Amino acid sequence: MSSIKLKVEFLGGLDAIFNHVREHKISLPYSGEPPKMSDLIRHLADNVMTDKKDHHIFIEDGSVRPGILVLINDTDWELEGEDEYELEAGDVLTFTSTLHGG
Amino acid sequence: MSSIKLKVEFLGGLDAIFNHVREHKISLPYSGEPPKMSDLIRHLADNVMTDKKDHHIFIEDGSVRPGILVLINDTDWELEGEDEYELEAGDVLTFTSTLHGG
Amino acid sequence: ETQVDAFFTLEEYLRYGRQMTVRELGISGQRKLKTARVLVIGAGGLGCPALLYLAGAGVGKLGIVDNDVVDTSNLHRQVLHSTERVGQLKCESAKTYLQKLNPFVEIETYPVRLLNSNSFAIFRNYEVILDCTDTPITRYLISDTATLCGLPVVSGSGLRTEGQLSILNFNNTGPCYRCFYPRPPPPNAVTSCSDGGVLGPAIGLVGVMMALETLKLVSGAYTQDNFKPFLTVYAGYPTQSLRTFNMRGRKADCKACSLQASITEKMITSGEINYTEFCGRVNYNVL
Amino acid sequence: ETQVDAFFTLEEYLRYGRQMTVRELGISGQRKLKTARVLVIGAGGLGCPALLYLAGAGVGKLGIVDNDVVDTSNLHRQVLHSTERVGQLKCESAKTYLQKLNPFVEIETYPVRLLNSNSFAIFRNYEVILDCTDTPITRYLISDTATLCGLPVVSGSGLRTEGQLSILNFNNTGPCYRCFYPRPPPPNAVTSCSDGGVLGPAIGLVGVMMALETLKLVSGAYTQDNFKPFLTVYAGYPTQSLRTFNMRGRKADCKACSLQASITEKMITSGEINYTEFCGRVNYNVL
Ligand SMILES: [Zn+2]
Ligand SMILES: [Zn+2]
Repeated sequence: MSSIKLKVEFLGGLDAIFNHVREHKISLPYSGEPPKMSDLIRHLADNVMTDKKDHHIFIEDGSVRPGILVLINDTDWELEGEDEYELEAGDVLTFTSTLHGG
Repeated sequence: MSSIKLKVEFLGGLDAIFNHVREHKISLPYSGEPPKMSDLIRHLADNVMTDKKDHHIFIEDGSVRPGILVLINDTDWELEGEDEYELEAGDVLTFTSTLHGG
Repeated sequence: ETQVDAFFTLEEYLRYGRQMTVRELGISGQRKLKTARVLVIGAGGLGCPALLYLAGAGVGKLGIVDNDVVDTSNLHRQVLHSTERVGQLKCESAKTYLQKLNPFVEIETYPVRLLNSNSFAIFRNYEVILDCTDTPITRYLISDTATLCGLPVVSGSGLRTEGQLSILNFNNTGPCYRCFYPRPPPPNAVTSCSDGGVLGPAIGLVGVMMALETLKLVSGAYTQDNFKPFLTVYAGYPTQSLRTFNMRGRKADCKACSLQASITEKMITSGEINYTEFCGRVNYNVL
Repeated sequence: ETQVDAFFTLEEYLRYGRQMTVRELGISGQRKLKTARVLVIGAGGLGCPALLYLAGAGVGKLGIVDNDVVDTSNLHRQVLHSTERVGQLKCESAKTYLQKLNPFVEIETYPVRLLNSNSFAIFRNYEVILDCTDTPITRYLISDTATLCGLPVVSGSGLRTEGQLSILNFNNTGPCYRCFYPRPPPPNAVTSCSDGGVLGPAIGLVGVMMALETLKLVSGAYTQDNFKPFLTVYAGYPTQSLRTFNMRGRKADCKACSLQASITEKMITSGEINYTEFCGRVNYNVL
């Protein structure tokens, strides 16, 4: 069992369901294949989220719910392969709620 | 003769005397001892400044003139040894004029 | 009024002199501002500061869409209204003040809710749209209408101590709101400033940023070559910060802006596209 | 006026409700705002937006120092003045509008130039000082006076498309202006907004940031433990950005704030310290 060290940020109020902490240092355990974004997202939902009843705020249909933007090293994850992106040590993963207030 | 690669930024209008370019990639040549901030400052004044008659805008009494802040990797150079700081490859050196307008 | 040249009177040169001397704008930028027509949708926490700086800068024509009236609870952040104007239409209250700030600006007010039935008729009189609204429903309508009209959108938003800023449909080649958000958020996840609260300066800062982005668009600072789709995120705490993220371009299958786009003006004006249904209604029982 | 509790009327709860629900401020922060006394020096490009958001937020007492009058060339960026008030004192023009925005705020105007002879008498009535001024001469005077009075300074500045923000003398342990700048810049290197030009939203953004920093100071967001000396730098172009630099603490030999400080109130009020001489005079022949 190896692990990979990552920095995970929750912005746009999303920190509220992750213990009100905006920046997390995550050590993501894995065996075999290097872990993907989908593995990190599952890990965050299962092990980092404060309260399981907030699951639907973060996850929908097995991935991040609409209205949450995901950035991989400051770049839209759509440009990086989304769920399939292979994580590298030191990556910065940012999750932010879209804000609608004006 | 070796050289060290650095990123140099000019903010607060200081880019005006460096060809109106805010971000420079500098390859600083040196021999023997690793170069210091004082070597970089001399190099910028001698080889990067557009017009020698602007020398006094950047330099006074052999160092950076009062009213210019110097940051080494986003930290006030006073905390890093000022002129005596030993440069490392990849360092980001920021020079910014103090602004006074209101 | 002494006319100095084909563009400006002496009074205008005096008024705009300090910004015309800024290289990034210049006299050429000031001329473009004078002929520019800019529509601001929402005269609230974002719209107030955006309007103040756009009117100050000398945009030729400003449109203001807002059917809401000034409420006491707005005044901590909607700083161009005032206590004596509580109960007045926000668009008229804004016009009253802005006209005093800069009588050279033509201001047109639209005391209506932006709807499928009126968005095209309003947008067609303008060149740049500022989205200063409060719900995804309106944000999709603004983006779809602007995209079909070929107009860029400066899009801002904020809540509590944070904010977001982007430019949509830049030059009819940049991504639109649907490219970023093909599916709307679940309605229960959407919080307005009235519900969730907001600090005045936090939302105000985003509005001021929107004004500068508009000046850039109008003066031609952004070009097809240098424009990269972005989302800038502001945080007020712990240290005030801005982060700019590189965003996707147009989605190949976007319903509004791609080559395969299926949305037409008629589908919007006829009500065939129902934004309220698309975004869903809040089910308060879930909470 | 229905009094709801010992602190606020119903009207105040309605007015400030949207910001009191923000966790970072809260009702406790709102109470501190109500008893706070904040002095804004300069009602220009920085002072106007700072004053708008501080008055909106409900600071108990606001002081405004400015002996200048409104000029047409100010209005593109000094958005709380207006065309009809050209020629009026800026501090009175500001008060007129701010009082309409929020009648709950007590506003005191000082239509004087800040000088060695009056700075202490004015500062002693306040808890936080905003430096929205235009020359190093005044910036040194403000910092020295505030340091000797034991007050923090929210210091902003801007020019063309850029800006800078810092907090000085935090909690009487943070660095002062002299710590950052022990020697003044050569006078020919100093450019004001009137001379060098400035974009309204660029300087406006810094003023809005100053308002938020003031809310943080008053509400206790900064503590002796979490405060780190900083300088935040704003750039409007090419992408709007903020960079925050970690700055030095107090200089061991600072003439104003260190244990070896030599500057006294008497040296300032008597004119023994001559800021104009210290900063030098512009020698236009050199240019
Ligand atoms: Zn699209
Ligand atoms: Zn000091």
